[in-house]
Amino acid sequence: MADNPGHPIRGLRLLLILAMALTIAGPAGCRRTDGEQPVRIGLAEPPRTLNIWLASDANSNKVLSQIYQPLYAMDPETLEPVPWLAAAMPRHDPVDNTYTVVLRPARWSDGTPLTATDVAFTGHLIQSFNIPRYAAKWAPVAEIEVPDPQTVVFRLKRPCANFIDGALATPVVPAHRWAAAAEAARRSEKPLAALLNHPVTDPVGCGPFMLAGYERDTYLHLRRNPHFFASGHTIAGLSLGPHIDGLLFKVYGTSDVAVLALKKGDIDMFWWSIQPGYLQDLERMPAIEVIASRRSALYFMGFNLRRPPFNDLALRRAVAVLIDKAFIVERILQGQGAPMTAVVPAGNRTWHNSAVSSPGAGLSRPQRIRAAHRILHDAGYRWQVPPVDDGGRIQAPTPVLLPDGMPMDRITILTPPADYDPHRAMSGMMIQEWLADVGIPATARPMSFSALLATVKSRHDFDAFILGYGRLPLDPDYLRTFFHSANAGPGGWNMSGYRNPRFDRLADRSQREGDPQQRRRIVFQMQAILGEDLPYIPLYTPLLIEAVRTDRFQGWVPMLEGIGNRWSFCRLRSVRADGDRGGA
Amino acid sequence: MDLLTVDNLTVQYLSRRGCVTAVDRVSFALPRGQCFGLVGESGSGKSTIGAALMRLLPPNGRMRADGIVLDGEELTRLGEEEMRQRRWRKVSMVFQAAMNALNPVKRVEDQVMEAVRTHLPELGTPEAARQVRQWFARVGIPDNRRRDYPHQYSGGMRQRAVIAMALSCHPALVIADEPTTALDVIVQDQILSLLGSLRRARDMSILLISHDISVVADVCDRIGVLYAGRMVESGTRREVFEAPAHPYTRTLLAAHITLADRRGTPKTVSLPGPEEPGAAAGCCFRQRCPACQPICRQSPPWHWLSRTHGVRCHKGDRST
Amino acid sequence: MNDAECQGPGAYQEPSPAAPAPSFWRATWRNNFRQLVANPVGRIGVVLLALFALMAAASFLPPLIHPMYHPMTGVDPLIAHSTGPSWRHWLGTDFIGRDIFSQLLAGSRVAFMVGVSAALVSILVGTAVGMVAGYGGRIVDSLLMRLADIVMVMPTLLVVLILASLFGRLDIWTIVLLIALFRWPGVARVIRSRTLSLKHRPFIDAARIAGASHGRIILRHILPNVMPLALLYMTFRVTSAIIIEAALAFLGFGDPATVSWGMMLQWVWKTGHMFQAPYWLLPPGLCISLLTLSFYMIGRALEDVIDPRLRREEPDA
Amino acid sequence: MPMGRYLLGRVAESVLVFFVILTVFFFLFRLAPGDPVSRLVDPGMTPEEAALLTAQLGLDQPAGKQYLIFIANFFRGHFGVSFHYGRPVAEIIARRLPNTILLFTSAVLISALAGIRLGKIAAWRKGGRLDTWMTIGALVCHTLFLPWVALLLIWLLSFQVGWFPITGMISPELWIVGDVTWLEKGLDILHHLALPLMTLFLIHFGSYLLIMRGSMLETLNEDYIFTARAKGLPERVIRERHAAPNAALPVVTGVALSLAFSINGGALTETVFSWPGIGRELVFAVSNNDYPLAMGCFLLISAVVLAANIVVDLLYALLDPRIRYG
Amino acid sequence: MDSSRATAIELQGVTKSFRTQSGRGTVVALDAVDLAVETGEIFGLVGESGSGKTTAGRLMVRLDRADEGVVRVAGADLNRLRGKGLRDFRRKVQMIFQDPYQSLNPYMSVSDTVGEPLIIAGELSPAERRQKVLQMLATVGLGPPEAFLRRYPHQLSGGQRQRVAIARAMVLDPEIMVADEPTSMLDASMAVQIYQLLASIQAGRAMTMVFITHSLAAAHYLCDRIAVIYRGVVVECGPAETVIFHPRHPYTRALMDALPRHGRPGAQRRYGTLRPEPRPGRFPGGCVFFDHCNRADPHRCAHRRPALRSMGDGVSAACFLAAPHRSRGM
Repeated sequence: MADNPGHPIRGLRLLLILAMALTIAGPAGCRRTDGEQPVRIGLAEPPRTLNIWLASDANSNKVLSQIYQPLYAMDPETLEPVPWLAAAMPRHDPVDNTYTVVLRPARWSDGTPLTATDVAFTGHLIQSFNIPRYAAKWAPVAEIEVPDPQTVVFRLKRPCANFIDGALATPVVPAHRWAAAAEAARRSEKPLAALLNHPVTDPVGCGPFMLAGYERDTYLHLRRNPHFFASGHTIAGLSLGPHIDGLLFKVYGTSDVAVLALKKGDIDMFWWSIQPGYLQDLERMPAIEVIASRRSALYFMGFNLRRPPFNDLALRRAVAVLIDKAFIVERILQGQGAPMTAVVPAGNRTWHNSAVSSPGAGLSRPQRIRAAHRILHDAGYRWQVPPVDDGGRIQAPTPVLLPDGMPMDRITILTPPADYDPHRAMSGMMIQEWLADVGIPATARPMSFSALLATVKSRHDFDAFILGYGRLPLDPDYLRTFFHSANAGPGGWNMSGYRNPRFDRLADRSQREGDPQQRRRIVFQMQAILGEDLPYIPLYTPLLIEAVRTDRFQGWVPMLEGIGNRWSFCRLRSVRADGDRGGA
Repeated sequence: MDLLTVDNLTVQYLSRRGCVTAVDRVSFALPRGQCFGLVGESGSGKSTIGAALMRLLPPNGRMRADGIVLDGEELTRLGEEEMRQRRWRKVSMVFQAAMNALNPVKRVEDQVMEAVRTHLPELGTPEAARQVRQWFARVGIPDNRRRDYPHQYSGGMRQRAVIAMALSCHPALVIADEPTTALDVIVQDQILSLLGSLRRARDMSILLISHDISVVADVCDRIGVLYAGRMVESGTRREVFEAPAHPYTRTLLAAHITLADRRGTPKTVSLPGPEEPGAAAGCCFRQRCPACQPICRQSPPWHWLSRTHGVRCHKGDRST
Repeated sequence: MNDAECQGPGAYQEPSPAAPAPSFWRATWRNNFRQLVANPVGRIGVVLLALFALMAAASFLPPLIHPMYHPMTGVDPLIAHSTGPSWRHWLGTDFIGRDIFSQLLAGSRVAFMVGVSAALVSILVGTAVGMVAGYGGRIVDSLLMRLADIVMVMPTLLVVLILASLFGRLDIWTIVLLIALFRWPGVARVIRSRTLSLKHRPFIDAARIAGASHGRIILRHILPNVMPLALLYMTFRVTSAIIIEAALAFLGFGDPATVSWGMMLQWVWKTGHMFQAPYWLLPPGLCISLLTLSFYMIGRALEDVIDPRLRREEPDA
Repeated sequence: MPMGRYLLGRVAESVLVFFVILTVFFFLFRLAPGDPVSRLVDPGMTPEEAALLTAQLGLDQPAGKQYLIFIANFFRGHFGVSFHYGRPVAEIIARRLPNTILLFTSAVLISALAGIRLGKIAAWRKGGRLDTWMTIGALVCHTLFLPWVALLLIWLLSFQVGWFPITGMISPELWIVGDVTWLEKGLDILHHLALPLMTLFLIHFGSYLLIMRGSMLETLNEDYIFTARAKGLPERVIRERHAAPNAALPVVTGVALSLAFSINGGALTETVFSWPGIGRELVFAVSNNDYPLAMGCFLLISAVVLAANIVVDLLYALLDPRIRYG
Repeated sequence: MDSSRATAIELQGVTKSFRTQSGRGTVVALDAVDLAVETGEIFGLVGESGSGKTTAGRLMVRLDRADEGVVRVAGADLNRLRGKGLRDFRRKVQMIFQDPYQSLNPYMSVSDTVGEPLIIAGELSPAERRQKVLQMLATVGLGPPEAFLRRYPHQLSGGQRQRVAIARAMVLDPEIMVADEPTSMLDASMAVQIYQLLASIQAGRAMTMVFITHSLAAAHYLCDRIAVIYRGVVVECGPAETVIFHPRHPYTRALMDALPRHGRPGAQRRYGTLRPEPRPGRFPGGCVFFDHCNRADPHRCAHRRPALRSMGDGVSAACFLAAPHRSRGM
């Protein structure tokens, strides 16, 4: 059975040749072009759509916010609205409750001029189709008038404290591009669905960039918009460009791969929060700068106040004392965040009430157990073997008995699944263990996100849950949304079923209060009430860690919610071609 | 002049439990043009002899022989490649399970053709094809069935095809290993007469291996009886059938039922005797032998009873 | 050439009537095990498996030594980030200061648990369905086999993924059950074809003639004959169950309350330690490969022991 | 003719199986707890808006009616609209499908060819050192944990050595330039293909090797191989012409049967390598609760597996005369 | 033969066909077969492989059911048998199979195998059962029986296995026994022993026995009467001695011609009824032997199928050309 000994290798040789051929093919792929030098940005997922009305996801917004522009934008420093498409702050007439906005001279990226009609069209479109996420903001608007092509007048039905932050921060779309689509959608069976699903391949906006190419769902290329209205202007104290050729968005399926790409220099920025594990390594690299930004985010544990056992404030307090926010931040978030005290995040400097504090802050584990024991004991909870013995020593308790003497049923803490957010899933696990220290029988149970929402929001069949809002608006109107008793019904955002008439009154006032100072006082008061009643225990606000390469482009503008903002892209400059390209 | 002489052929199989001797010092000679029958029950090592002559033992088989001379050539000294060239050209085989002896995914004619093209390359394709066609005609396979696949043939036709294949390179010796075992009586009769007539026409020698003594009796000139890997008796057909010298041969003959037998007629068949381990030493048949004696604990020598008739038994000289 | 011929005289040893035959099953088992370890592939497999079994058994120890060695909740009070191997933590700690070695040990326990129980369930279902389909024939057969087809064309991992995302609450036993429920058709097919061939074997006819009921035939006559095959398939199913669970956990659809190797990898991955902490990344991945390898090797070797002519299973995972 | 009828029967059967899967999954998606629009909902959205959206997506209808609508649309070639992308599912799949086909076919082909070739040799030298090492090597490859290996390969070959691009399917830097030839684009895709291909190859080829080896060993025990030896055919002829074709038959079936499993691996590979294919889309759709898209991808995969099984039946008949003329 | 003896097995117009393996066609295994086996005799069913003889045997023990016709065994109509009737029938009729390597469950010990019918019948206590099993083992010549109880088939030789199979069949003392080629897998010396064992068992219990074989010699050795079956049709039937030494049907004659002459070539006369080449074409309506028959009349035999006719001497044959009068050959 002798055989040619070289034989088995022959099959491998073929493969080897193939492999080599593919390697050699490399240089073609790596060929750098001298022409355009876009800023290459890594995305974790492909943008969902180019249709602005469907674009509720972060990635579409990252792209579309460079194209469609609002009347007012947020100042990176003060976080106050500054005129953007508008020439100045609106003229408010409190008597007939109108706002008058004058537009800057601006052109759409196809060259046609932006007029007041476009703004009115956008408003009408939102109102007539009830476009989600925008319709509520535009609800107070009774009438939109266009006295001349550069002026828009909004007549409101009632006073509205956040009109500028809400409706006037809506991106404006060109009427000449959308009229036909809107008309077609209106005639269809399901107008809203038709509008949302209207395919947009060539979005026309008046932002700093415009779409140049969108291939195979692996990249998206934006080129500088020659008609950009703010080129050479100074807004919010920043002189604007853009000084770069364009933006090239590349999609990386997993963040570790994207980080590798960043390290290798395949991208200039990874527009996604970077896991703390990478930081040490990235910070060592000279060409990479790590930027940590605060976020307007709320991660919290919520209770079901509609039923026992969490309808008892004492129990909620005890839980709040037991939860070691510092542990969560330091261990689970690995230090990339801050423990949260009030419901409004600390990063929201205007509205955050720093006087609200966490129960049990700074306590050690035994101290927490003792404190929780005391609270529970005072409220009538009993144990056969208490967590703290008479001598004050900690011991393993028996399950807690309710004040009526009945043993406590096992409670469930619902969390999102680990694939969605490992931090929250793991926090749930830890809280489960902490509650066990005082004999509260809790189980953390991850649940698919939609099932979780359906349970806590519609069916109200739960004990406690851990959720979070990664991108809260700056305007604190959400306090009313989350805790007003009117929203406690099925499907409403008051998932805890929190009912406090005093809070309701304050919330209603805050919505109408036109005086910022006055409104601030009300909002602070609301936060204090929530800190007492604890329908939610705010857990933490994570930091947003972003990393950019500094060897090709510089000039990132830090801001709440990270450096990926319109100011950054209007101010970035190429490092090498700084001089000659700057003026172009 | 004998076409084939086998001298003290021993075959052993290595297995995990040790070494098993399948064929133990077997010698015989096959005159040119004759048919030699090897008879034995299952386990007697008869098929192993066939495979050993082709030098196609399984990987764990080891053979040893003082000499295997085929057509004047010592086979044991040939290298692997030389032996490969001798196979089929000098010695070919007709197999027991014709069903599986043909490759199911190749046309029958191609399989015969393959043998011819390998061993008679000088013929050229058209001539080889012509000869193959002739062979099909000779074994009685209709022309339109040549291009069929094996599974489309009946058992008899497959055996005919295998015979055509075995003879296609004009070998001097054909080893027929149980060629009719799976076949019905009528087909068996046809195949045996076909083999016989082709042998006479081509002056071939046949080594017929069978467990069925009546098949061997029909076809063979000489017969060798195997038991437990040893040749216990050999001689011409007449000698073996009419004057069996070894008790095993007699048992074998007696056990064979013929039309002469009836339920009433007593058939003396030896039952297995007391089982005794360590049977390797001494006469291999001793435990079943009706006439076992103390001397049988020693290995019996080979007695020649006539020029052609020999027996391996202590009583060999007296039993005639 | 038939087997009997190859064996030659002396291969068949008449057992001595005086000595009682040793227990058939024990003798078979011992003999098979010897054959198994005689094969180099089988030997490596057995050694590896023994190693992992040892790890699984040892997984109960670390939490007893110190609470910080609890694989899920024990954190080193002094360490709040991932660190490399040290005397205190042989394989280092993960991002919140848990001991990776204890996690690895616990992971091997989970892997055994998942693999063996999922395989057991799928083999039970598969064998039952296969035997009933093969023996029942006609409509029963068609129905069961169409069902098997339906389940078979679905990629298990993706189906479980979909179900996990739909229903969310997947604890480890649900995962085990799901894996088992989608991995039986292959077994059922093989057992069915084996049953079909057995069904026409005369000993089944003999049992029918003896008056045996269908239940008796299936349980007493067919089952013992398909058992070795089922056992063999179990080793393959163990590997696929382990791999699917690991992949599921890796993608974040596992049971977060269970420390499995896939979950460990997911922690490495999701916390951004993929390429920073080889002491954390390599062990679980290697363990997944080696444990499945050991089962696979044993299966391969068993295949030769049980019946070399068995149709080989399509390797999967 | 009987072959044709048989084929027709198989197709009918597969269509039936397909519709059972479709129905089961349709209702599974509808029965699942949770509201599919919840992902589309953010705090800025009022309950009224959410209800409107639900109605616009057709999710307010009873499940039975939705099913009928779905089936009716299905026959008209509408497979629903993705919640996430807002585009017809068919359009999205049609865009991803070629990528998956490219990756998958090349991976299966290359690994099958290599596996068959090496398996043949391993079996031929059964028991030898080459065989032992090849078998162990194949087993090791086969049991590697795919995502783990994929990431290690990226780290090693793309990041450290730099032979291959990190992930993705194309280099956008190249494609946004106007004057790039098709050849360059093709090479660019091939260059990106190399690493995922290598991963899939590692995982698959071992299994093909093992199947082929087993099948070949079985074949080598057949009587006709003994016949071929007795015929004095050269060993190479015996191996290549007699043993290998027969042994390759079960491998073909093995490939089809393992297709469903390979797709598991394919999805993982596509996910890790950001390869814009069906598998990644499915995983993505699943984690985004994009039911129509997940369902579309899943049905497509089921259909492919079913079709592959039929193709294999045909292929088998083509290769094995016992079936062709049986 | 004494015509007054009761009929133990009766087949009337029995037809049975099977699907081919590929499932695309059917093969007729038995075609309108009439047979009668008398109580207490050994009846031989002789035929080539595929002739339908095994099918006939399986119908008699109700392993299969006839497509058409009546099978009556031990007074029961097998087509209508179910429930208790079937259970009773199972006790009365047993079968011995061809291949002892296949007919014993490899995972059951000898005592389990032999004792299983007793367990199913459910009459004896375990101790009695053991006694009965031991007794049966002794009867079939497996001694000492205790030594075999705990053995498994792979520890037995072929002859021993067949004895175990016979013991299992005999353990319920059946009235009727069907033996399907019980020796075809055994060496000749074993075969004779099995024949003798069967003959002695039959004689001792006055059992009816159907002996299925492909060997005329074995049939002649063991049987009182035989039927020759060819392609699913009984071509000749009668006392063994007469059928074998004075065959009427051309097929039976061809069989006789083909018998090995055991070292005496030309010792027996050849009938020469077999055509060297089969007739081309298909003759579905004609005599089953027509295409191979050297004597056939192309007009009659090709289109009509001859029925079994009495030829005298208790023999009947299905041939137009067979002559009843000249009973001593052609």
